Amino acid sequence: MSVIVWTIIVIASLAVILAAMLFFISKKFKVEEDPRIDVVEKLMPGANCGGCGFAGCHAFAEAAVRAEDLESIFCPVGGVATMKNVAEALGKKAVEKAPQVAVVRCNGCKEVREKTTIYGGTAKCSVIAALYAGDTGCGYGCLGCGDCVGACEFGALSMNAQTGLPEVDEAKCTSCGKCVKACPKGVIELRNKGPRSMRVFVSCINRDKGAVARKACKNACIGCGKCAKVCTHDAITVENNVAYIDFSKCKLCKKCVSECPTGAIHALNFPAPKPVATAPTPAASPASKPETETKPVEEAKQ
Amino acid sequence: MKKFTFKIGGVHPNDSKISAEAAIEPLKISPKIYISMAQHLGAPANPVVAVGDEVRTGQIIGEPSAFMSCYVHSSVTGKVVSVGPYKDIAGREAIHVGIDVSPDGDVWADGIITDNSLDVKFPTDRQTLLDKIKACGIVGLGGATFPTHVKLCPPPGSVAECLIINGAECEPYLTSDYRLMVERPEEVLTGVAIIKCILGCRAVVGIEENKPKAIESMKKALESLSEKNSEFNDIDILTLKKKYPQGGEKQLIAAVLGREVASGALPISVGAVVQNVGTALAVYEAVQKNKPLIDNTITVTGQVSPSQKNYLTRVGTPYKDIIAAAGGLPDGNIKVISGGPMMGRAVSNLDATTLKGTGAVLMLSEEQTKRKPAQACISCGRCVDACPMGLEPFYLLRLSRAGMMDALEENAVQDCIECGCCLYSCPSSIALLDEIRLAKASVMKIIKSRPRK
Amino acid sequence: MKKIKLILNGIIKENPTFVLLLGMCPTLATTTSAINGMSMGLATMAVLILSNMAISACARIIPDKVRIPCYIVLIATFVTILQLLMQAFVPDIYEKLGLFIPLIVVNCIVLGRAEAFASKNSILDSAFDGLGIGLGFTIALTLLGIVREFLGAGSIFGYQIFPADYGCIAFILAPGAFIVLGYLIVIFKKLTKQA
Amino acid sequence: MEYVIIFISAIFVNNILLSQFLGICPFLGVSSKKSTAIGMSGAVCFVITLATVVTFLLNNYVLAPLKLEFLQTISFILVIAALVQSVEIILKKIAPSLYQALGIFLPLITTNCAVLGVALTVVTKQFDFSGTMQSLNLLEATVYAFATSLGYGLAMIIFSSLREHLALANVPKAFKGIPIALITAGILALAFMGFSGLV
Amino acid sequence: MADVCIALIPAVIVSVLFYGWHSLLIFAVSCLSCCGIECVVTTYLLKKKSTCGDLSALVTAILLALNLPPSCPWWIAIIGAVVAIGIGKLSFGGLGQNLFNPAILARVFLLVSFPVQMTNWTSPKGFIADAFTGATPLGMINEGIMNGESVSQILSKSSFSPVLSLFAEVGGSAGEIADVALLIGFIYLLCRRVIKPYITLSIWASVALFSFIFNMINPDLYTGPLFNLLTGGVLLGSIFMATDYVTSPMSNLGGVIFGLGIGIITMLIRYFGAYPEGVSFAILIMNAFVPLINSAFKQRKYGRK
Amino acid sequence: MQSSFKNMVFSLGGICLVCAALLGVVYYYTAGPIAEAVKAKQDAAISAVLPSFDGKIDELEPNIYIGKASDGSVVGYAILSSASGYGGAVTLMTGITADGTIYNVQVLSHSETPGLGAKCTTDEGFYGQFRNLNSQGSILRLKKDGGSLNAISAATITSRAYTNAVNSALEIFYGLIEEENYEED
Ligand SMILES: Cc1cc2nc3c(=O)[nH]c(=O)nc-3n(C[C@H](O)[C@H](O)[C@H](O)COP(=O)(O)O)c2cc1C
Ligand SMILES: Cc1cc2nc3c(=O)[nH]c(=O)nc-3n(C[C@H](O)[C@H](O)[C@H](O)COP(=O)(O)O)c2cc1C
Ligand SMILES: Cc1cc2nc3c(=O)[nH]c(=O)nc-3n(C[C@H](O)[C@H](O)[C@H](O)COP(=O)(O)O)c2cc1C
Ligand SMILES: Cc1cc2nc3c(=O)[nH]c(=O)nc-3n(C[C@H](O)[C@H](O)[C@H](O)CO)c2cc1C
Ligand code: SF4
Ligand code: SF4
Ligand code: SF4
Ligand code: SF4
Ligand code: FES
Repeated sequence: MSVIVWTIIVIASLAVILAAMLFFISKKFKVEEDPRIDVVEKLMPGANCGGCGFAGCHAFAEAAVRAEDLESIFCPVGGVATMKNVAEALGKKAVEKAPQVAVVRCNGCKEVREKTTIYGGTAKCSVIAALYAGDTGCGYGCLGCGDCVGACEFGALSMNAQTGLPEVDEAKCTSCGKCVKACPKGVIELRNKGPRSMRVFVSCINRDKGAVARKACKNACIGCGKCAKVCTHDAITVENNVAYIDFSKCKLCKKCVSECPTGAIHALNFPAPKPVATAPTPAASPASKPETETKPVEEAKQ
Repeated sequence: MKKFTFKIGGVHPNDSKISAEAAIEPLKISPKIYISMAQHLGAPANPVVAVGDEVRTGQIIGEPSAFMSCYVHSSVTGKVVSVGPYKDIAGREAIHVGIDVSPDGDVWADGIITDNSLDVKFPTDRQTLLDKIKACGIVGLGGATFPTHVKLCPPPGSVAECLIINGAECEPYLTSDYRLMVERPEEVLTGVAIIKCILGCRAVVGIEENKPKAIESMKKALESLSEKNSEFNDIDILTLKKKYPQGGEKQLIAAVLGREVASGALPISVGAVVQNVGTALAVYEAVQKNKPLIDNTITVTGQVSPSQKNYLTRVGTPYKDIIAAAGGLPDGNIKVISGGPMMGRAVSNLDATTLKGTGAVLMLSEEQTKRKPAQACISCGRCVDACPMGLEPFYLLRLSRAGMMDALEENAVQDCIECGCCLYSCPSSIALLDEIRLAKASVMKIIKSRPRK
Repeated sequence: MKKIKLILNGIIKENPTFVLLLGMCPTLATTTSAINGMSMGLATMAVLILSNMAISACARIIPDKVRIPCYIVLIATFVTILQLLMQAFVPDIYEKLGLFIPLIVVNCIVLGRAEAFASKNSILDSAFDGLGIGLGFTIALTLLGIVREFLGAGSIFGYQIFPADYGCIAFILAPGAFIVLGYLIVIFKKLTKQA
Repeated sequence: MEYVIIFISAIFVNNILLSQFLGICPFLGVSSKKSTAIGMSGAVCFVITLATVVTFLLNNYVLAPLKLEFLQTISFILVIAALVQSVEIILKKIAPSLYQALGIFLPLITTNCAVLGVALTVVTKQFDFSGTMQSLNLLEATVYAFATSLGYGLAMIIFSSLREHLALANVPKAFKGIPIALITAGILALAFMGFSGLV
Repeated sequence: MADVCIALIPAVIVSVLFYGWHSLLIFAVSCLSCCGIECVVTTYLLKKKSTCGDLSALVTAILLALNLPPSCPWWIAIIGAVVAIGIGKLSFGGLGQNLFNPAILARVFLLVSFPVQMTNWTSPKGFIADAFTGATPLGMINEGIMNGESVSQILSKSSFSPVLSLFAEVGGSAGEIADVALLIGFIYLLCRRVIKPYITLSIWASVALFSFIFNMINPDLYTGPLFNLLTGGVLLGSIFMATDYVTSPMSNLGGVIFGLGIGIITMLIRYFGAYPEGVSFAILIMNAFVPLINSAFKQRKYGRK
Repeated sequence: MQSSFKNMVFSLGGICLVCAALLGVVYYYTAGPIAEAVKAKQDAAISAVLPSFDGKIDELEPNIYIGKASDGSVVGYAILSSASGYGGAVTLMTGITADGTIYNVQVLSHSETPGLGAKCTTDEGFYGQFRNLNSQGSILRLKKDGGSLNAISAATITSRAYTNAVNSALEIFYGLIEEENYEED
């Protein structure tokens, strides 16, 4: 029986001694800190495992308080629930935005845009863009090396081997904007997703004069202004020989789409009027739409 | 004889100076000329002519828009037909003045002396000289087209100890500087004396050992000139080892003075000013003949080129005209390069026109330019050994691919002189420079965006 | 249904070994054979369930400032009890697992679950959470043990598959622990589509 | 000679990370940068040595005489936790710069196998000194703990430099991060086996 | 890489001549499995273009085969190939990305895993000479010293002499038997400027110096410099394996430090360790130090301190 | 829950007390079984290394046990000894019959490498050599060390340790016999 007594005595005295020691030390050596750090630390699991990459929960809390957003830090022990609490405690919530999606504003697929030079250097859009305007007559469009594809962390972009243009998988795109930053040509834009994902936009940014642009690429916007005239909502402006549709004004009437002589205006995800006319899946690329497919390859090549 | 050279890195490409024996000949003036307003390092000039204006050869058509900017002169006589965007060799737009050349030949602007007689007596007033250089729109012809009048005014507090005239012409194929030194040594040397006079220091001319004729001709000219004229004392001709990039400013300073310019500092911080041979000639013409920088020597070369030429070319001549004069583009996929094979830029637009700093039109066949498919980097260290700046190109490449800007700066990517030695030496055919150049640009942007101190 | 979810969560989504990478020391050290790995996993699971339940019961009466010390005392108590029981009734296994039984005290999983789950949930849920996470841990350790034992000694749970002479001993030794775990994580990631 | 044996054994032959598997979580967690690895190693050195001395005394002068060895686990962990926290608080006050360099790693160390593991091993560890197995005395225990933590630092720093290299390498996607780090650690452990038999 | 293969040819020829068909079988199995794994894994698992063409897998294969004892069973070579190419190279991303020398890794892995097969030095029948049986010189020394014999006693019992080892008259793994063949390869690599001599020479220097000092202290316990340079894997390791670009430091000075480390660790293991031979462990250990060496000994940058 | 000095002391103290009490109780009840387990293991080892006997085991000195038949005659001596192997101590129980023949040897604990030294418990070819071996007072040696015993392949160090431990057991045995003889004289 004495074992039990001794056990209790040892443990209890140990606890008392240690607690007293800690108490006095913490009184004597108190350091002022951002009180929020304590708040956050309390929310943490306190496992101090270092699994998050920081030196323990306290360091994590400090980092969380300092960080501008909590995207890059994560506590594997506490998981999503803890992170949500932390975000709430710090008032660092993502601002609600209208859902957006990336669109590729170039429809100069291989058939309609002739190569004028041969490029043999590093296959990166950024490298090409630093060297020259590109290997086709169009100095504005997609360079086709897929820097954007590499930048997308969600696998939402892929290069269409046939067209040589990137395609956005709308289901996967989180509108993070990485591709927009990655594209040296500014081809990709984030646009409001629109009701049921329906969108109308000009898939070209070529600022050359109409004739020059047309010569370089059969699908180019030639800045003729027909679309702007037909638009009853004042959503289209033509500047620098290229049209732009303001997605906040566009009412998705699609009048402009048929008006464009080069098929540069794309309408996505509208219900099919005739079964053949639209692409089968919402994820289909602008380039594989009828507009470009109707251009016979022969004509483009000559 | 002592041969001067730099210590870190360097490579030995085959020099291929196949156009060396072609004497300089003036190129027939093209019927239509486009003169870029962005001829030089710094801010583009402002055009001061309008469509319809008649211009004379040597007349000012662009004025400096900032401290670091230059005058631009018409290189021909004719009528302005356009002022606006025109595509350069890379297909990018810049403001050009388009001139329809009059069929009646040159009518020179006032004050320009057009005879070719040698005149070695020059005024010694520093400001007068600088004003003339500025007014004639002289820029460095060694490649960077740095406004010469700016370079020749060292910032207060720094003193020039040595003017180094860069006659290395270390890039393979190029021969324009060589021809100048062989054909017009007295004029070049007078230019050197003028610059020397402005800086008030001694001067050396560094020439690579693979140009014995140029060394000899320069030495002979110097001897005869300095006998008559005290202005030509304190000029030395040095022989440099053949090693690329001997002509790189920092390498040349290391070779000649044994000093290294600290990262981010100017050559003047070690007392050096470097000027190209062609620049010296341009200075001579500006000071003695009042002739603005409207023409320069351009080498047309390459094994596939129909002929080997050194043309005296008016600024603003379309590339296609130069190539036509040399016999036209050979068959096949030909890569046209403006400049040398190591540092030159590909010409994707043959309608583009030459600039003041254009030194060569190089034609290479597909076999010569076809890059082998890049393989994995095997960390062999060849690029490290080759880099004349002592950088670690393979590491910069890795950092750049990982997007680690801080580490790139720590590893001095901003010191890269874009010489291409790394790319040349890599056994895995990795185009290191392509991505290093991008990384350098991003890092420079970050550095510039920082508030000063 | 919720209970099953809790358990599956521990096995797949928050698998302590393959996903959270916690409790690495016993994972690597005790998996020289399938049976050792499994014993270690079960021992940890026992502590996990008990401490989860105890902490869930006490959480409401423990002030914040002494939260962690109290939890540690509770956990250490359960570990010591386990230690004593194993010594008394399964001494062979206890000897094999050695130091790593007392080290359950500092296993991040135990304290982590106490904090992240048990302190905020009911006793029953906490028990199931402990069961799930414990099972995830046990399954991972057993798997690791199976692979190492198979590659290193040619047997699985002591049942000889191919002659031990052809086994790569390195897999039973320290290097094999790291390497096999590395590859298992790759496979786990592939299977659960996390990569 | 004993001390040489202890040192070589603890640093190379029986490296705490690569052959004893203690303190692996921070080994994987905070080794992606060399600077943090160095800070962590410094803190580990300090804590392991200090904690071992205290627990060694506690065991030999309190628990052993009372025949309460079964309380080792619980009493050691309490002592270590309190000790580390006190050190952290004190350091933060009196040497903020040192705290920034080492102190921030202290909480990581409390609940880490290495400290408790070494404390528990030391009280039972026997060494083969010239043919006979002997328990350690206080000084030897201290040296052992210190050498062990040096071994921790060595492995940690090498490993972090390798991981910095790997971060730039073109590792297959599924292997990126922890898996390839584990494989690297495995190869490192394999390499360290070459030291076996040195003592 | 082709140059390295060429440089290895003399060693391969000697080994085939001395160890006969079995040696040929080992070479064939090693080459087939290394290249096969490289192809299969890159194309089907990593879904990249096959990288077999760069010959690096072949170099690894030959070096692996040269590192195996002549009589080892053929399946050992397959396991070695899996470890070298699968674990050591492709897991890291293939050529150029690996931190550790694949062939050395495989050898060490096999040595630890199959100590019996990997230390069995009975040699199969060769084409030109009769097999030499028994242990390697290093093995004999290790054994003898344990039994309390002195170095000279042990050596006098066997017919070993350093000069002989130059011409393949002693037992050892396939690549260790003919020092001259290895030296020819070294000279070829130097002439073709494939490798620089710093690493190799500093290994030789440190091995020689270390063993010289210990040999002076107690010649009965510690073998001398010439013995240590010419036996075992020092030549093979220092010429072909320590010089692998991927896993050695960049700079010349770094290379010297790397070499010194290898030499010293090799000798420590030989004199005091459990294994009779330490070159492979030494190289593997120093491989781990390469990133540290690289960051400590960088090329001097222009215009910077 | 909000912390105050009082509730902190009470809760921490309370939990400590409860836990300590719990621990004490568990220890109290397991102390017996633990001691039994240790003893059982030892007895098992002793009976495994001695010819079967129906009497009891006497502990002569720590680590030296004598198995006696019911008639009191000595069946054999079981001697605990250890030597240092590759990974630490190798501890053996060696059973020796009265005439100095080794009846059997059992490894009680070792920390040798799995697959190498650890084979000393499984490699019949190795441990079998010691069964019914009578060294007649001479020291046992491995072949490598000039004796006649085969070592476990690639684990000489372990084999040597095993042999050395058996040797020390034999040494103790002969010491005992001598003493006895002396006493008898
Ligand atoms: C922003 C800037 C300012 C410079 N200022 C001076 C200067 O004041 N004096 C000078 O001699 N050179 C100056 N330089 C010239 C450079 O040192 C160098 O000579 C020029 O970039 C041409 O070098 P390169 O042809 O080797 O590329 C300046 C360069 C830059 C980019
Ligand atoms: C890699 C490299 C090589 C160069 N080679 C030469 C050369 O051969 N000749 C030359 O005149 N300038 C060369 N330059 C340009 C010089 O660095 C320097 O800018 C020029 O000599 C300055 O004179 P400038 O202002 O008159 O052009 C080279 C520059 C670099 C970066
Ligand atoms: C990781 C490792 C574990 C080892 N384990 C043992 C062991 O358990 N027992 C042993 O005697 N030797 C062990 N050794 C030593 C070697 O196997 C050594 O070669 C051997 O003791 C002597 O070789 P031999 O038995 O073939 O003469 C080990 C070596 C290493 C590297
Ligand atoms: C000089 C030289 C030495 C090499 N040595 C080895 C070697 O020892 N082991 C090996 O697996 N590969 C070797 N290689 C081939 C190649 O570099 C190796 O497979 C890479 O380590 C794989 O990434 C060598 C290559 C060269 C050029
Ligand atoms: S959209 Fe931009 S980044 Fe993407 S492939 Fe085209 S040019 Fe490159
Ligand atoms: S990078 Fe971002 S915005 Fe672009 S496609 Fe991918 S998820 Fe969408
Ligand atoms: S281009 Fe830049 S990195 Fe490459 S060798 Fe030249 S200076 Fe060095
Ligand atoms: S030269 Fe090429 S292969 Fe060699 S280190 Fe540099 S980039 Fe890598
Ligand atoms: S389990 Fe040992 S440190 Fe985490």
